[in-house]
Amino acid sequence: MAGEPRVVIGLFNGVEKAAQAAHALRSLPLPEENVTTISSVPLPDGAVTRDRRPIRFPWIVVVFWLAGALGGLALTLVTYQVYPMITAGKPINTVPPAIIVSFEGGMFAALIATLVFGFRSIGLGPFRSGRKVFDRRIHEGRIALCARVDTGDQERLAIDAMTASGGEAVRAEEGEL
Amino acid sequence: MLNRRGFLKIGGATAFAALFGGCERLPKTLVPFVIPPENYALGESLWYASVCRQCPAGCGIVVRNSEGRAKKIEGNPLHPVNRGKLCARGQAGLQALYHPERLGKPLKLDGPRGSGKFREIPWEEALRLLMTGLSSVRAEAPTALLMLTDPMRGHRNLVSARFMKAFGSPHRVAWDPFGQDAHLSANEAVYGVRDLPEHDLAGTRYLLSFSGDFLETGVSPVHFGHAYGRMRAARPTVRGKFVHFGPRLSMTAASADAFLPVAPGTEGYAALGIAHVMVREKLTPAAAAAGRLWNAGLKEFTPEAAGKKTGAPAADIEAVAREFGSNQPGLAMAGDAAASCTNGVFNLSAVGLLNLLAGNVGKPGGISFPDRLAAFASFGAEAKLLLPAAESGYPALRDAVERMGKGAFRMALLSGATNPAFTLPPSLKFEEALLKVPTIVSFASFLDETTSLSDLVLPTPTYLEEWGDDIAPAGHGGEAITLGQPVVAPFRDTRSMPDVLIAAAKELGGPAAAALPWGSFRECLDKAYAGMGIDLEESHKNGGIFSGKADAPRRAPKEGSPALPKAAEAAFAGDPARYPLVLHVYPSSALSDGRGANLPWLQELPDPIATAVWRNWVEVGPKTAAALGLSDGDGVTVSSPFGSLQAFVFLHPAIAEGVAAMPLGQGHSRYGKYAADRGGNPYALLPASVESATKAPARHSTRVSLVKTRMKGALVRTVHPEGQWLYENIL
Amino acid sequence: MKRRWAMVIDMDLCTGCGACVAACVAENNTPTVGESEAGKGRLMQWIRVVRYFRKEEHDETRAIFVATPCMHCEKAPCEIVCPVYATYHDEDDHVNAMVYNRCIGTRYCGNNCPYSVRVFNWWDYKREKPLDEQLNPDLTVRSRGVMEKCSYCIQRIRRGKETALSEGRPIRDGEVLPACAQTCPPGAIRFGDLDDPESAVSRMMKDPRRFRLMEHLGTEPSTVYLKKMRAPGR
Amino acid sequence: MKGENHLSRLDESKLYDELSRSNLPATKRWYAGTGALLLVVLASVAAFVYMMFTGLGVTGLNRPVMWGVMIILFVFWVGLSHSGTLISAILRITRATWRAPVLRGAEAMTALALMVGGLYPLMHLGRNWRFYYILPYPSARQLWPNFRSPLLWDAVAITTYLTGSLLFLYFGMIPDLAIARDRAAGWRKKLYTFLAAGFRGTHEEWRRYHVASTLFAVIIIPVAVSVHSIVSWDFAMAMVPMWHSTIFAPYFVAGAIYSGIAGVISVMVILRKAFRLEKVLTPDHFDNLGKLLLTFTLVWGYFYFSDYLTAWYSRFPEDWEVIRSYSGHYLPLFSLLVACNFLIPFPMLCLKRVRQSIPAMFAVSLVVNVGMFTERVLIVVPSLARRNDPSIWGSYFPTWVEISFIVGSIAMFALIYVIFSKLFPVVAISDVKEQLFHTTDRTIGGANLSTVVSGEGKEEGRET
Repeated sequence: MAGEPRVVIGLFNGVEKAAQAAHALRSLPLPEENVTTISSVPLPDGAVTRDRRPIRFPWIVVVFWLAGALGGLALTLVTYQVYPMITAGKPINTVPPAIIVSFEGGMFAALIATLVFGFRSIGLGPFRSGRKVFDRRIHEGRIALCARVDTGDQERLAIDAMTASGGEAVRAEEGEL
Repeated sequence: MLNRRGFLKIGGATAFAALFGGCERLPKTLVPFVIPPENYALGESLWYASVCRQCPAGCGIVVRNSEGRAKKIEGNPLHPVNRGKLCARGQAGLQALYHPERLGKPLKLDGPRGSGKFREIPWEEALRLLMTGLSSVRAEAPTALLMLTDPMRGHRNLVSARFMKAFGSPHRVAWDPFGQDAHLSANEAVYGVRDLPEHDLAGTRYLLSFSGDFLETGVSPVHFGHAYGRMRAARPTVRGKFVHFGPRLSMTAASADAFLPVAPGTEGYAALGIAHVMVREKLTPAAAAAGRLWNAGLKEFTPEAAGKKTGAPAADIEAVAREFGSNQPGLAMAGDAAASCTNGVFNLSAVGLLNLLAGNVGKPGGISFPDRLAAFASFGAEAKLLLPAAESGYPALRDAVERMGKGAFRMALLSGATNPAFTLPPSLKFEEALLKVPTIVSFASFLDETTSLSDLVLPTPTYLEEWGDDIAPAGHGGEAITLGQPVVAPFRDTRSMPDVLIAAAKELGGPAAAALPWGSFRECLDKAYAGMGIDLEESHKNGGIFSGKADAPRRAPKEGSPALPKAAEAAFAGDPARYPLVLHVYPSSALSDGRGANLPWLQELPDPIATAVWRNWVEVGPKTAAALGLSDGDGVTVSSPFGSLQAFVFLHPAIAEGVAAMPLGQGHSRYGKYAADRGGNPYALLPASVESATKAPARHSTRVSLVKTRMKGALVRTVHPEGQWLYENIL
Repeated sequence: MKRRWAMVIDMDLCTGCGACVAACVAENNTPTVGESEAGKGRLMQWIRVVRYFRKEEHDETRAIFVATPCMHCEKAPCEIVCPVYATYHDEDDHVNAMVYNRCIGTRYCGNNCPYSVRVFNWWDYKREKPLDEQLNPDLTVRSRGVMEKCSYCIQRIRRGKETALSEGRPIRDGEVLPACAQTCPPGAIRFGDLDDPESAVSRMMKDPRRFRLMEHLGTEPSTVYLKKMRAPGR
Repeated sequence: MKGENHLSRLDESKLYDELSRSNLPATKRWYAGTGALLLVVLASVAAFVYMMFTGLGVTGLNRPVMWGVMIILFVFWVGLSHSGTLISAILRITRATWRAPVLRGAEAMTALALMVGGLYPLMHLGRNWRFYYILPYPSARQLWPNFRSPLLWDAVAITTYLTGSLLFLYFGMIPDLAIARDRAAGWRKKLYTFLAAGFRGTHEEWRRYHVASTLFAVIIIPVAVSVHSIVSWDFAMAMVPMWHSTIFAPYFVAGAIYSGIAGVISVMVILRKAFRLEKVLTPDHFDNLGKLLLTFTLVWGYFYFSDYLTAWYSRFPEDWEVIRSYSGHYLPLFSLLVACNFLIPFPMLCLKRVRQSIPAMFAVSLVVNVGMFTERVLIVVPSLARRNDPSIWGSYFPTWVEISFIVGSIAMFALIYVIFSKLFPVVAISDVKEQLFHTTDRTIGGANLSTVVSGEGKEEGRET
């Protein structure tokens, strides 16, 4: 089945059942990064699935924080050279105000960066790509277990494993994790 | 794929960016608008020299005229009286020129007599009314014409005098609430010269002032202010000492090295106390004359007696006398508060005696009597008219009021800023008497209490729009004639009083036309000064004819024989039980006798001592206030046997006990928006009593009582009552 | 051509007459505010003659007059706090210049001035016709919402500079005077260039009586005072 | 069932309905309330426009006291906004177990109070139609802002803090928006879909979401502290007596948190009453908030006393005059301050009975905020009224225009809070769920307790 990626999704009533199903899927064997859960409550890492991918966007936020700080410093110190003011020899570009403004600038850039790169790393808003699989019933307290399958028989094996572990409404859909 | 529209959009954007970014020259420096760039030329303006008539001091001024509008008044540097300086009232002359309530057209009464309701009429009709009045009076009874003005001098006075003489009426009254009658008669008694002296303040080493507020009002505030500055700092090694005796710490007293509070009317005793010590310590050059004086009664006026009488500590009187005696040339001056008591002449003679004893008459740094008449010999008999008349004209005015009461006058010509309806004591009933005169004509620029009683008002230009000349009463030691000229084109359709009189005389014909043979007042001036052999154009440019050399101080005839003045007690109306405090009224430094009350700048000028604006107040000492249960800022009713008013209390820390002081000038009822309801009028509290010898008005002659009353609002003061004691905080 | 303008006020000569206040109001288009506004503490006069009382020996109360124009401090506390550079130190005149059309009225400079010499246009003060004929064309009439203060009569300084420039000579001492110094009857207010050693102001600077208001605050005012003296003896 | 987490006991959708009762369609009563608030706000806006066109003379400001109610309101509302971020950020980072229901209300209060507070520096300008002179853009007018002036630090700090608190609020709401998106219909669904930006709740999303929100919390705390120190530096930089002191920055931050906590308590009480959240906002929460308030009563009292002590002891003439005016002209205000900020709250908050009772806590929080408003008045007005030059001392009393600003600011805050609570859930539902998910019952001996799971999962979990 080339072309559209397919995902098997099943609803489980408790964390324990979901954990057994995940264990079963892993022993198919399905690679760990193909299995994930959708829940209305953040599950501790390793309770059902484990997220191996490293989270790097905080470092980008630090870079932006630095850029913001330099921007603030430039705003206070550099502009006076470009845009000279006559102040009878009085010092205009004094350092402490520059520190304050650069601190605020840095923080401003960090906040914006956190939002943007937070969205990027979660894959929200403008960074959302492709049709994501979802089931509205997670809001009634159920946990949805999803597994991306490549071949048809992997799909059948996954469906059987999930129904065996007590999954409800187990089905395969087109979309991504 | 880029379609045509997309290409055009992008192309346009980049072009605009290039335009915006590239070619704008980077601003080298930011030039603020306060200092416009070099090539922005300031407008040129012309400066015209003239004379200031805001008060009788007669300082020379130069007025900046930019695009035909007067912008700034400054002192005329060439003028000997004020040497380029000018007081606050002089600066405020501009507001009189451009005052919203200035009269633009002649006004005819349009309501019951004395109601002050007028309607505007053209000049022809006004002059016709004037002429019918004048000619009918001239025909039936020429002596039934009264001219009541403020003291005039120079050719303005000459024209009025000739008009009245030619008309045939002797009744020409000049009223000045702050006349110098007591000074004149005292000088005559002590020095033998009936004239105002020249005080060489700048040259003296020790100045004794008895209630003389010469720095704020008095004869010539700017001249004395400038001289005071030179007395203190002009001589490198000498700093003149200044001791002030007076009922309250006035602005002048604040500049003194020592202020000794004395009860009002007892300045004479303090002076005699000092004279006693000087004679006893043999500090007087003329020992023989001093001996005669000692036996003639000076020995009773010991400092202790003077101390008991005045309230000043005897030791201080003794110390001051010793210092005055040993620091010659000294100078003793007395002011209005000493002169306007019932024993005014005694006070001033006692002060004059000090100068005689110290031997400073006719010496630099002392007192001298210039021969003012000498400069005007060429004007012959009428030279006297040109000189400043120092009398208050009170006796003549009282007599005129009686005559008016009896209906002796058929027509009255009123003019001048002294506003008798406001400044006369109510018991004279001036308003009732005036309204008995059938036709009243006023020459005025503003409607004030007196002008609003008239039937016909002829608007006159302010002093900045008319020709004129003036001789200052003090400060030039010799012949200095100030020439006034219009600094702007006349701002309203007005005619000056001399011009009207000249035109009226021509129409009356006969002796009147002969007396005033000129086409206009300017022609009269040009003819008068043409004969003086000077370039009139140049003089007008300089602002006057200044001989440049003040003649040497002249000796006085009676120097040799100092006589002890007859001691007299100041009398105060009202029994002390009901009216515990003595009332001391003084001209306020901004509004003087009340003429400045309609100028906003002067109303908003904080008073030097009370720092109050826009309202008057009553000053009481801390002990007296405590006794009466008053605190700072309370509202009180000030009542004397003759009237009462409401005012706020100003707790004055340095005022003689048992004295309530009030500034004059506020309390107008019909003087325009800026002067209306600014507090009560202290003139209304005063009795009609007179100074015993000269019959001049005795303002310090009544007692008052203060009763706490609830009043709306508060006295607005620019210095915080609690903060005024914390001078150290700003050091 | 650099100048450092300074003003010396000799408190021994100052009689407190207020002529300087009237002259300043006439020269600088200062509005009059009326009694109720003055009662609220909103007088607009740029120079104020403050009368302090002081108890001295012989428990005599003396009055001291302190004419307080703008001090034109070298290290002006009002310059650093203005967010829009509406007030700044002028380069060639060393006066604290006030640019009215930049001011947005935060009034921080007014708060930061220890001498409280800055006044604020709380209203659009209208001058009743024809009083507005008297307005001085050399400087602006300020609208509401703008701070203003004594500018050492900067327009007179400019006029003096221009005449000196056109006649090709340096400015003579005493030729350029603000309105208050020009009209002060006892000559208590002196004005001149500190850089010119022979000027009267430089000489008076060396007078032992010299002191500055609130010198401990370190603002280095250019307006200097000479102490009021007291003659010996009684 | 031992070991069962509390969340599984509840029906989650019923829990959602209960907690998002504020999002129900607007009733007539709601429109009436909002209309009334809108009227009051419009009245104060009208007063402002009147002031703008006639000039600042309509206020009570005068020469010595050039700053008045508008600056006091600015400091008050920015102070009130501080606690929101600080409480929610600190509680989030320190994982306080009782934080969940308080978070959203506090964060919302931050952003909205800041919006109200941020208006006043612009309103108090003499020529507010020229406020853009402050912005650093190259213009033909050859203007450039002077960055040495604390007012510009204000401008920069408040923009940063406003964006920060809005983002923090928005980011915290994303999971709730996701739930709301799936349950709402019509225009709300379109709104929430757009705002939730596709959040589903996969395990990766939750982990990254958790990292990002912690990062936000970490960044917003220094920003909050910096904003109120900069607000204090508006005063501390001036040479005004009793302003120019080094303790102003921490003192203002302490005061801000103090007034903010009181604000949070008041808002929480109102929300609890309005949306019947008794089950979620239990007296225990108010007990904890009360303890927090008690600590900050002491912190504030400590800072105030040390500021007063140094000035009183040194007897520096200028400062001494201001202190003297506290016991003189400003005695009523000063006694109100001491009473409302210390004498009333301190003893009352020590009693558990008071901290547990909701009406008492509401009363204490209002008293504290009145006290803090008076404290700002006592910082701004006496120092300006009793300046260095004693001759120019004056006094200040607000006029009707300024009173309308005070009332207007409260109405404005209430209005935007009401609108916010109508649009978005005022209780952080996903946080509450997470909280319930982490709490299980446990019996230790005879005691039956509820415990909360903490920390990340260990690596070697048992393989079921």
